Amino acid sequence: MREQLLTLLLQVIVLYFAKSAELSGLKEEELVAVPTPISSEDLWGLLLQKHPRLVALQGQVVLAVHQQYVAIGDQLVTLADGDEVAVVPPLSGG
Amino acid sequence: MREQLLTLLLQVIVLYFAKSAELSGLKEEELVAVPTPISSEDLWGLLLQKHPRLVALQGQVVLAVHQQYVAIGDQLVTLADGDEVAVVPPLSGG
Amino acid sequence: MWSVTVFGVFIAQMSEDPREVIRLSRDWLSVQEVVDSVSSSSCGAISVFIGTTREDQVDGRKVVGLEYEAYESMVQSEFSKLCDDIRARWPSVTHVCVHHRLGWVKVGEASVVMAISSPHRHDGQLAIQHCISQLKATVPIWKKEVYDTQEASWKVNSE
Amino acid sequence: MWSVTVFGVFIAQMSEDPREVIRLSRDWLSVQEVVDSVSSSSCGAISVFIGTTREDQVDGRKVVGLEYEAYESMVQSEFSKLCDDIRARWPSVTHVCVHHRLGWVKVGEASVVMAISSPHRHDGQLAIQHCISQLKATVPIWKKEVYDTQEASWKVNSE
Repeated sequence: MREQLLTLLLQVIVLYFAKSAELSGLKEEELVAVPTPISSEDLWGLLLQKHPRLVALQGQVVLAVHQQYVAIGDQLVTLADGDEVAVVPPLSGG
Repeated sequence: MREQLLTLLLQVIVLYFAKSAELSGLKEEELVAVPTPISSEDLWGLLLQKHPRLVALQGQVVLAVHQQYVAIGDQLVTLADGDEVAVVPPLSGG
Repeated sequence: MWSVTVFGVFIAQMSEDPREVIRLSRDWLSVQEVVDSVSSSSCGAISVFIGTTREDQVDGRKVVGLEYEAYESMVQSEFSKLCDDIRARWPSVTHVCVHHRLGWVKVGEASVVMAISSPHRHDGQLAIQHCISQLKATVPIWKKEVYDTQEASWKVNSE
Repeated sequence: MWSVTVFGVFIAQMSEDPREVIRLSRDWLSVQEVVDSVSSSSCGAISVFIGTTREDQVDGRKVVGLEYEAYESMVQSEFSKLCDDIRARWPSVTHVCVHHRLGWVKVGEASVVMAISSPHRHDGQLAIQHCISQLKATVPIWKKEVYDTQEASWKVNSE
Protein backbone atom coordinates (compact mmCIF):
# COMPACT_ATOMS: atom_id res chain seq x y z
CA MET A 1 0.00 0.00 0.00
CA ARG A 2 1.61 3.25 -1.12
CA GLU A 3 0.52 6.60 0.19
CA GLN A 4 0.48 9.37 -2.27
CA LEU A 5 2.40 12.43 -1.12
CA LEU A 6 0.14 15.39 -1.57
CA THR A 7 1.88 18.71 -1.88
CA LEU A 8 -0.07 21.83 -0.93
CA LEU A 9 0.90 25.43 -1.43
CA LEU A 10 0.21 27.83 1.39
CA GLN A 11 1.22 31.03 3.10
CA VAL A 12 3.40 31.26 6.24
CA ILE A 13 4.69 34.08 8.44
CA VAL A 14 8.48 34.22 8.63
CA LEU A 15 10.03 35.80 11.74
CA TYR A 16 13.62 37.02 11.58
CA PHE A 17 15.69 37.48 14.72
CA ALA A 18 19.04 39.04 15.57
CA LYS A 19 21.53 38.92 12.68
CA SER A 20 18.97 37.38 10.32
CA ALA A 21 16.73 40.45 10.80
CA GLU A 22 19.67 42.70 9.95
CA LEU A 23 20.55 40.68 6.85
CA SER A 24 16.97 40.48 5.56
CA GLY A 25 16.14 44.02 6.64
CA LEU A 26 12.90 42.61 8.10
CA LYS A 27 11.52 41.42 11.43
CA GLU A 28 8.62 39.60 9.81
CA GLU A 29 7.16 38.88 6.36
CA GLU A 30 4.59 36.74 4.61
CA LEU A 31 5.92 34.01 2.36
CA VAL A 32 3.43 32.76 -0.21
CA ALA A 33 3.19 29.60 -2.28
CA VAL A 34 5.14 27.49 0.17
CA PRO A 35 4.78 23.74 -0.50
CA THR A 36 4.02 21.39 2.40
CA PRO A 37 5.44 19.04 3.46
CA ILE A 38 8.82 20.60 2.70
CA SER A 39 12.31 19.77 3.88
CA SER A 40 13.84 22.39 6.20
CA GLU A 41 16.66 22.71 3.65
CA ASP A 42 14.22 23.63 0.89
CA LEU A 43 12.41 26.04 3.18
CA TRP A 44 15.71 27.74 4.01
CA GLY A 45 16.41 27.77 0.25
CA LEU A 46 13.21 29.77 -0.34
CA LEU A 47 14.34 32.33 2.23
CA LEU A 48 17.81 32.54 0.66
CA GLN A 49 16.21 33.19 -2.73
CA LYS A 50 14.32 36.18 -1.33
CA HIS A 51 17.22 37.45 0.81
CA PRO A 52 20.55 36.36 -0.64
CA ARG A 53 22.46 38.11 2.19
CA LEU A 54 21.14 35.44 4.59
CA VAL A 55 23.85 33.20 3.15
CA ALA A 56 26.13 34.77 5.78
CA LEU A 57 24.32 32.56 8.30
CA GLN A 58 24.66 29.35 6.27
CA GLY A 59 25.81 26.51 8.50
CA GLN A 60 24.97 28.35 11.75
CA VAL A 61 21.26 28.91 11.47
CA VAL A 62 18.33 26.68 12.42
CA LEU A 63 14.60 27.21 11.91
CA ALA A 64 11.81 26.99 14.45
CA VAL A 65 8.44 25.59 13.37
CA HIS A 66 5.60 25.21 15.87
CA GLN A 67 8.09 26.41 18.49
CA GLN A 68 10.40 23.45 17.89
CA TYR A 69 13.91 23.88 16.57
CA VAL A 70 14.52 22.20 13.19
CA ALA A 71 18.05 21.83 11.87
CA ILE A 72 18.58 22.67 8.19
CA GLY A 73 18.53 19.29 6.43
CA ASP A 74 16.27 16.78 4.77
CA GLN A 75 13.83 16.56 7.67
CA LEU A 76 10.30 17.25 6.40
CA VAL A 77 8.19 19.86 8.12
CA THR A 78 4.42 19.98 7.72
CA LEU A 79 2.99 23.48 7.63
CA ALA A 80 -0.54 24.83 7.94
CA ASP A 81 -1.76 28.03 6.40
CA GLY A 82 -0.70 31.00 8.54
CA ASP A 83 1.95 29.09 10.51
CA GLU A 84 4.94 30.92 11.96
CA VAL A 85 8.43 29.93 10.84
CA ALA A 86 11.31 31.55 12.73
CA VAL A 87 14.88 32.03 11.55
CA VAL A 88 17.11 31.28 14.54
CA PRO A 89 20.73 32.47 14.40
CA PRO A 90 23.11 31.22 17.12
CA LEU A 91 21.64 31.96 20.57
CA SER A 92 23.25 34.42 22.94
CA GLY A 93 20.91 34.83 25.89
CA GLY A 94 22.05 35.03 29.49
CA MET B 1 72.06 23.65 75.01
CA ARG B 2 68.93 22.71 76.96
CA GLU B 3 66.22 25.18 77.72
CA GLN B 4 64.63 24.92 81.07
CA LEU B 5 60.85 24.71 80.89
CA LEU B 6 59.51 27.41 83.15
CA THR B 7 55.93 26.95 84.35
CA LEU B 8 54.01 30.10 85.24
CA LEU B 9 50.63 30.40 86.89
CA LEU B 10 48.29 32.97 85.50
CA GLN B 11 44.70 34.00 84.99
CA VAL B 12 42.71 33.52 81.81
CA ILE B 13 39.18 34.36 80.64
CA VAL B 14 37.18 31.30 79.61
CA LEU B 15 34.34 31.82 77.10
CA TYR B 16 31.60 29.21 76.86
CA PHE B 17 29.46 28.88 73.74
CA ALA B 18 26.31 27.01 72.81
CA LYS B 19 25.89 23.73 74.70
CA SER B 20 29.01 24.36 76.82
CA ALA B 21 27.40 27.56 78.15
CA GLU B 22 24.28 25.61 79.07
CA LEU B 23 26.31 22.88 80.80
CA SER B 24 28.53 25.29 82.76
CA GLY B 25 25.70 27.74 83.38
CA LEU B 26 28.11 30.52 82.32
CA LYS B 27 28.94 32.56 79.26
CA GLU B 28 32.30 33.67 80.66
CA GLU B 29 34.45 33.25 83.76
CA GLU B 30 37.91 33.92 85.12
CA LEU B 31 40.09 30.90 85.68
CA VAL B 32 42.98 31.51 88.07
CA ALA B 33 46.27 29.69 88.73
CA VAL B 34 46.48 28.24 85.25
CA PRO B 35 49.94 26.88 84.43
CA THR B 36 51.61 27.78 81.13
CA PRO B 37 52.64 26.15 78.91
CA ILE B 38 49.89 23.59 79.37
CA SER B 39 48.58 20.81 77.16
CA SER B 40 45.09 21.41 75.78
CA GLU B 41 44.06 18.17 77.48
CA ASP B 42 45.15 19.45 80.88
CA LEU B 43 43.45 22.79 80.25
CA TRP B 44 40.22 20.96 79.40
CA GLY B 45 40.73 18.90 82.55
CA LEU B 46 40.77 22.10 84.64
CA LEU B 47 37.45 23.13 83.11
CA LEU B 48 35.96 19.68 83.74
CA GLN B 49 37.00 19.93 87.39
CA LYS B 50 35.09 23.17 87.77
CA HIS B 51 32.10 22.08 85.68
CA PRO B 52 31.73 18.28 85.72
CA ARG B 53 28.65 18.48 83.45
CA LEU B 54 30.96 19.53 80.59
CA VAL B 55 31.88 15.84 80.32
CA ALA B 56 28.79 15.56 78.07
CA LEU B 57 30.93 17.26 75.39
CA GLN B 58 33.94 14.96 75.83
CA GLY B 59 35.22 13.82 72.45
CA GLN B 60 33.31 16.51 70.51
CA VAL B 61 34.71 19.73 71.87
CA VAL B 62 37.80 21.72 70.88
CA LEU B 63 39.29 24.86 72.42
CA ALA B 64 40.22 28.13 70.76
CA VAL B 65 43.30 30.00 71.99
CA HIS B 66 44.41 33.22 70.33
CA GLN B 67 41.55 32.64 67.85
CA GLN B 68 43.05 29.35 66.67
CA TYR B 69 41.30 26.04 67.17
CA VAL B 70 43.21 23.56 69.34
CA ALA B 71 42.14 19.92 69.51
CA ILE B 72 42.04 18.34 72.98
CA GLY B 73 45.32 16.42 73.20
CA ASP B 74 48.95 16.72 74.21
CA GLN B 75 49.62 19.83 72.16
CA LEU B 76 51.08 22.55 74.43
CA VAL B 77 49.50 25.97 74.45
CA THR B 78 51.30 29.03 75.76
CA LEU B 79 49.11 31.50 77.58
CA ALA B 80 49.61 35.07 78.69
CA ASP B 81 47.90 36.72 81.62
CA GLY B 82 44.36 37.77 80.64
CA ASP B 83 44.22 35.62 77.48
CA GLU B 84 40.90 34.36 76.20
CA VAL B 85 40.28 30.62 75.95
CA ALA B 86 37.06 29.57 74.23
CA VAL B 87 35.20 26.28 74.58
CA VAL B 88 34.01 25.31 71.11
CA PRO B 89 31.28 22.67 70.82
CA PRO B 90 30.51 21.29 67.34
CA LEU B 91 29.78 24.17 64.94
CA SER B 92 26.35 24.67 63.41
CA GLY B 93 26.46 27.96 61.53
CA GLY B 94 24.85 28.54 58.16
CA MET C 1 -13.19 19.72 62.21
CA TRP C 2 -13.20 17.69 59.06
CA SER C 3 -13.65 20.66 56.74
CA VAL C 4 -10.91 22.59 58.52
CA THR C 5 -8.49 19.72 58.00
CA VAL C 6 -9.40 19.49 54.34
CA PHE C 7 -8.86 23.21 53.96
CA GLY C 8 -5.49 22.95 55.70
CA VAL C 9 -4.39 20.20 53.35
CA PHE C 10 -5.54 22.24 50.39
CA ILE C 11 -3.51 25.25 51.50
CA ALA C 12 -0.44 23.09 52.11
CA GLN C 13 -0.68 21.62 48.63
CA MET C 14 -1.20 25.06 47.10
CA SER C 15 1.92 26.37 48.74
CA GLU C 16 3.91 23.36 47.54
CA ASP C 17 2.76 23.43 43.92
CA PRO C 18 5.97 23.72 41.94
CA ARG C 19 6.33 27.22 40.49
CA GLU C 20 8.15 27.85 37.21
CA VAL C 21 8.29 31.48 36.18
CA ILE C 22 10.18 33.20 33.38
CA ARG C 23 9.67 36.92 32.87
CA LEU C 24 11.14 39.08 30.11
CA SER C 25 11.54 42.63 31.32
CA ARG C 26 12.61 45.96 29.84
CA ASP C 27 13.32 47.32 33.33
CA TRP C 28 15.94 46.87 36.01
CA LEU C 29 15.75 43.38 37.59
CA SER C 30 15.05 43.00 41.30
CA VAL C 31 17.04 40.19 42.90
CA GLN C 32 14.74 40.28 45.92
CA GLU C 33 11.68 39.77 43.75
CA VAL C 34 13.20 36.71 42.05
CA VAL C 35 14.24 35.27 45.41
CA ASP C 36 10.78 35.88 46.88
CA SER C 37 9.21 34.03 43.92
CA VAL C 38 10.97 30.79 44.87
CA SER C 39 10.79 30.98 48.65
CA SER C 40 9.06 28.10 50.36
CA SER C 41 8.82 27.02 53.97
CA SER C 42 9.83 23.50 52.90
CA CYS C 43 13.15 24.75 51.44
CA GLY C 44 16.36 25.34 53.34
CA ALA C 45 18.33 26.60 50.37
CA ILE C 46 17.93 29.15 47.60
CA SER C 47 20.64 29.23 44.92
CA VAL C 48 20.84 32.35 42.82
CA PHE C 49 22.77 33.34 39.72
CA ILE C 50 23.06 36.88 38.38
CA GLY C 51 24.59 37.59 34.98
CA THR C 52 25.81 41.14 34.39
CA THR C 53 27.47 43.00 31.55
CA ARG C 54 31.19 43.30 32.09
CA GLU C 55 33.09 46.45 31.27
CA ASP C 56 35.12 45.09 28.40
CA GLN C 57 37.45 46.11 25.60
CA VAL C 58 36.97 44.29 22.29
CA ASP C 59 39.58 45.07 19.61
CA GLY C 60 40.26 48.44 21.20
CA ARG C 61 36.57 49.36 21.35
CA LYS C 62 34.84 49.75 24.68
CA VAL C 63 31.59 47.87 25.30
CA VAL C 64 28.95 50.35 26.50
CA GLY C 65 26.01 47.98 26.69
CA LEU C 66 24.02 45.11 25.22
CA GLU C 67 20.85 45.07 23.18
CA TYR C 68 18.68 41.97 23.79
CA GLU C 69 15.84 40.49 21.78
CA ALA C 70 13.83 37.28 22.09
CA TYR C 71 11.37 35.05 20.29
CA GLU C 72 9.03 35.71 23.15
CA SER C 73 6.35 33.08 22.58
CA MET C 74 8.97 30.35 22.24
CA VAL C 75 10.91 31.47 25.33
CA GLN C 76 8.10 30.14 27.51
CA SER C 77 7.97 26.71 25.86
CA GLU C 78 11.76 26.24 25.91
CA PHE C 79 11.84 27.34 29.56
CA SER C 80 9.16 24.75 30.41
CA LYS C 81 11.26 22.04 28.76
CA LEU C 82 14.29 23.24 30.70
CA CYS C 83 12.36 23.05 33.99
CA ASP C 84 11.21 19.50 33.14
CA ASP C 85 14.83 18.59 32.50
CA ILE C 86 15.94 20.14 35.81
CA ARG C 87 13.24 18.29 37.77
CA ALA C 88 14.12 15.00 36.07
CA ARG C 89 17.77 15.42 37.15
CA TRP C 90 17.13 16.87 40.63
CA PRO C 91 13.64 15.84 41.76
CA SER C 92 13.94 17.77 45.02
CA VAL C 93 14.02 21.14 43.18
CA THR C 94 10.97 23.07 44.37
CA HIS C 95 10.57 26.42 42.56
CA VAL C 96 12.41 27.98 39.60
CA CYS C 97 12.26 31.66 38.63
CA VAL C 98 14.14 33.52 35.87
CA HIS C 99 13.91 37.21 35.03
CA HIS C 100 15.71 38.20 31.83
CA ARG C 101 16.17 41.67 30.36
CA LEU C 102 15.15 42.68 26.85
CA GLY C 103 16.20 45.81 24.97
CA TRP C 104 19.04 48.03 26.12
CA VAL C 105 21.16 46.92 29.10
CA LYS C 106 23.96 49.22 30.22
CA VAL C 107 27.34 47.87 31.28
CA GLY C 108 27.16 46.85 34.95
CA GLU C 109 23.45 46.05 35.01
CA ALA C 110 22.06 42.55 35.47
CA SER C 111 20.78 40.95 32.27
CA VAL C 112 19.56 37.78 33.97
CA VAL C 113 18.64 36.83 37.55
CA MET C 114 17.60 33.27 38.33
CA ALA C 115 16.81 31.46 41.58
CA ILE C 116 16.04 27.86 42.50
CA SER C 117 14.78 26.64 45.87
CA SER C 118 15.36 23.17 47.24
CA PRO C 119 15.13 21.47 50.65
CA HIS C 120 18.94 20.97 50.73
CA ARG C 121 21.60 23.02 49.06
CA HIS C 122 23.51 20.54 46.87
CA ASP C 123 20.66 19.86 44.44
CA GLY C 124 19.88 23.55 44.09
CA GLN C 125 23.51 24.44 43.43
CA LEU C 126 23.85 21.85 40.68
CA ALA C 127 20.46 22.80 39.27
CA ILE C 128 21.27 26.52 39.04
CA GLN C 129 24.46 25.78 37.08
CA HIS C 130 22.52 23.58 34.70
CA CYS C 131 19.78 26.21 34.42
CA ILE C 132 22.09 29.01 33.26
CA SER C 133 24.06 26.72 30.90
CA GLN C 134 20.92 25.36 29.29
CA LEU C 135 19.18 28.72 29.16
CA LYS C 136 22.13 30.02 27.14
CA ALA C 137 22.04 26.95 24.90
CA THR C 138 18.30 26.52 24.29
CA VAL C 139 16.16 29.58 25.09
CA PRO C 140 15.71 31.84 21.99
CA ILE C 141 17.26 35.08 23.23
CA TRP C 142 19.98 37.08 21.43
CA LYS C 143 22.23 39.97 22.34
CA LYS C 144 24.47 42.28 20.45
CA GLU C 145 27.37 44.08 22.03
CA VAL C 146 27.32 47.82 21.41
CA TYR C 147 30.65 49.71 21.41
CA ASP C 148 31.62 53.31 22.08
CA THR C 149 32.34 53.61 18.33
CA GLN C 150 28.57 53.07 17.62
CA GLU C 151 29.48 49.68 16.12
CA ALA C 152 27.77 46.53 17.33
CA SER C 153 28.15 42.78 16.92
CA TRP C 154 25.84 39.86 17.59
CA LYS C 155 27.22 37.50 20.20
CA VAL C 156 27.27 33.70 20.09
CA ASN C 157 27.13 31.64 23.27
CA SER C 158 30.03 29.27 23.24
CA GLU C 159 28.28 26.49 25.12
CA MET D 1 45.95 65.85 31.85
CA TRP D 2 48.53 63.89 33.76
CA SER D 3 46.82 64.30 37.10
CA VAL D 4 43.48 63.32 35.58
CA THR D 5 45.02 60.10 34.28
CA VAL D 6 46.58 59.35 37.62
CA PHE D 7 43.25 60.01 39.29
CA GLY D 8 41.56 57.68 36.81
CA VAL D 9 44.03 54.91 37.52
CA PHE D 10 43.60 55.43 41.23
CA ILE D 11 39.83 55.13 40.96
CA ALA D 12 40.13 52.03 38.80
CA GLN D 13 42.41 50.35 41.32
CA MET D 14 40.16 51.34 44.20
CA SER D 15 37.17 49.74 42.56
CA GLU D 16 39.10 46.53 41.89
CA ASP D 17 40.50 46.10 45.41
CA PRO D 18 39.20 42.72 46.51
CA ARG D 19 36.44 43.15 49.10
CA GLU D 20 35.80 40.56 51.82
CA VAL D 21 32.94 41.38 54.13
CA ILE D 22 31.27 39.33 56.84
CA ARG D 23 28.51 40.93 58.88
CA LEU D 24 26.64 39.43 61.83
CA SER D 25 23.18 40.89 62.06
CA ARG D 26 20.21 40.66 64.43
CA ASP D 27 17.90 41.96 61.72
CA TRP D 28 16.34 40.63 58.52
CA LEU D 29 18.97 40.12 55.79
CA SER D 30 18.75 42.03 52.52
CA VAL D 31 19.76 39.94 49.51
CA GLN D 32 20.07 43.10 47.41
CA GLU D 33 22.52 44.61 49.88
CA VAL D 34 24.75 41.52 49.81
CA VAL D 35 24.64 41.44 46.01
CA ASP D 36 25.46 45.16 45.79
CA SER D 37 28.48 44.61 48.06
CA VAL D 38 30.13 42.30 45.51
CA SER D 39 29.14 44.02 42.28
CA SER D 40 31.99 45.06 40.04
CA SER D 41 32.14 46.28 36.47
CA SER D 42 34.86 43.69 35.78
CA CYS D 43 32.55 40.81 36.77
CA GLY D 44 30.01 39.11 34.53
CA ALA D 45 28.74 36.75 37.20
CA ILE D 46 27.45 36.92 40.76
CA SER D 47 26.70 33.64 42.51
CA VAL D 48 24.49 33.81 45.56
CA PHE D 49 23.47 31.33 48.23
CA ILE D 50 20.67 31.88 50.74
CA GLY D 51 20.15 29.52 53.67
CA THR D 52 16.72 29.59 55.30
CA THR D 53 15.03 27.75 58.14
CA ARG D 54 12.83 24.98 56.89
CA GLU D 55 9.47 24.22 58.42
CA ASP D 56 10.31 20.88 59.94
CA GLN D 57 9.00 18.21 62.25
CA VAL D 58 11.55 16.60 64.58
CA ASP D 59 10.26 13.63 66.60
CA GLY D 60 6.71 14.96 66.38
CA ARG D 61 7.71 18.45 67.51
CA LYS D 62 7.42 21.38 65.13
CA VAL D 63 10.44 23.66 64.63
CA VAL D 64 9.35 27.26 65.19
CA GLY D 65 12.74 28.93 64.77
CA LEU D 66 16.46 28.94 65.42
CA GLU D 67 18.54 30.76 67.99
CA TYR D 68 22.05 31.68 66.76
CA GLU D 69 25.17 32.71 68.64
CA ALA D 70 28.77 33.31 67.57
CA TYR D 71 32.27 33.80 68.89
CA GLU D 72 32.17 37.16 67.17
CA SER D 73 35.83 38.20 67.28
CA MET D 74 36.92 34.84 65.87
CA VAL D 75 34.28 34.86 63.11
CA GLN D 76 36.24 37.59 61.33
CA SER D 77 39.59 35.75 61.47
CA GLU D 78 38.13 32.43 60.32
CA PHE D 79 36.29 34.22 57.51
CA SER D 80 39.56 35.83 56.37
CA LYS D 81 41.20 32.41 56.25
CA LEU D 82 38.26 31.09 54.28
CA CYS D 83 38.58 33.94 51.76
CA ASP D 84 42.31 33.24 51.38
CA ASP D 85 41.48 29.60 50.71
CA ILE D 86 38.83 30.56 48.12
CA ARG D 87 41.22 32.91 46.31
CA ALA D 88 43.96 30.26 46.29
CA ARG D 89 41.59 27.79 44.62
CA TRP D 90 39.81 30.26 42.27
CA PRO D 91 42.12 33.23 41.73
CA SER D 92 39.57 35.01 39.52
CA VAL D 93 37.16 35.47 42.45
CA THR D 94 36.71 39.22 42.90
CA HIS D 95 34.54 40.09 45.92
CA VAL D 96 33.06 37.96 48.73
CA CYS D 97 30.26 39.07 51.07
CA VAL D 98 28.47 37.11 53.80
CA HIS D 99 25.67 38.35 56.06
CA HIS D 100 24.73 35.94 58.86
CA ARG D 101 21.95 36.27 61.42
CA LEU D 102 22.44 36.11 65.18
CA GLY D 103 19.76 35.66 67.82
CA TRP D 104 16.24 34.56 67.00
CA VAL D 105 15.41 33.56 63.41
CA LYS D 106 11.84 32.51 62.65
CA VAL D 107 11.08 29.58 60.34
CA GLY D 108 11.14 30.79 56.73
CA GLU D 109 13.59 33.65 57.27
CA ALA D 110 17.11 33.67 55.81
CA SER D 111 19.84 32.88 58.33
CA VAL D 112 22.70 33.40 55.86
CA VAL D 113 23.08 35.24 52.54
CA MET D 114 26.39 35.08 50.67
CA ALA D 115 27.51 36.36 47.28
CA ILE D 116 30.69 36.01 45.23
CA SER D 117 31.50 37.95 42.06
CA SER D 118 33.81 36.70 39.33
CA PRO D 119 34.52 37.61 35.69
CA HIS D 120 33.06 34.27 34.50
CA ARG D 121 30.45 32.13 36.15
CA HIS D 122 32.14 28.75 36.64
CA ASP D 123 34.67 29.93 39.21
CA GLY D 124 32.05 31.82 41.17
CA GLN D 125 29.68 28.85 41.24
CA LEU D 126 32.35 26.50 42.58
CA ALA D 127 33.56 29.15 45.02
CA ILE D 128 30.09 29.77 46.51
CA GLN D 129 29.62 26.04 47.18
CA HIS D 130 32.99 25.90 48.89
CA CYS D 131 32.20 29.07 50.83
CA ILE D 132 28.99 27.73 52.41
CA SER D 133 30.51 24.29 53.11
CA GLN D 134 33.58 25.78 54.77
CA LEU D 135 31.64 28.44 56.63
CA LYS D 136 29.61 25.65 58.22
CA ALA D 137 32.77 23.69 59.01
CA THR D 138 35.09 26.42 60.30
CA VAL D 139 33.37 29.69 61.32
CA PRO D 140 32.44 29.68 65.06
CA ILE D 141 28.66 30.06 64.88
CA TRP D 142 26.09 27.84 66.60
CA LYS D 143 22.35 27.38 66.38
CA LYS D 144 19.77 25.62 68.44
CA GLU D 145 16.46 24.48 67.04
CA VAL D 146 13.51 25.65 69.09
CA TYR D 147 10.30 23.59 69.02
CA ASP D 148 6.64 24.37 69.62
CA THR D 149 6.97 22.39 72.87
CA GLN D 150 9.40 25.06 74.23
CA GLU D 151 12.16 22.45 73.98
CA ALA D 152 15.35 23.19 72.06
CA SER D 153 18.40 21.32 70.87
CA TRP D 154 21.83 22.42 69.68
CA LYS D 155 22.50 21.42 66.10
CA VAL D 156 25.70 19.91 64.69
CA ASN D 157 26.74 20.53 61.08
CA SER D 158 27.33 17.19 59.48
CA GLU D 159 30.11 18.35 57.15
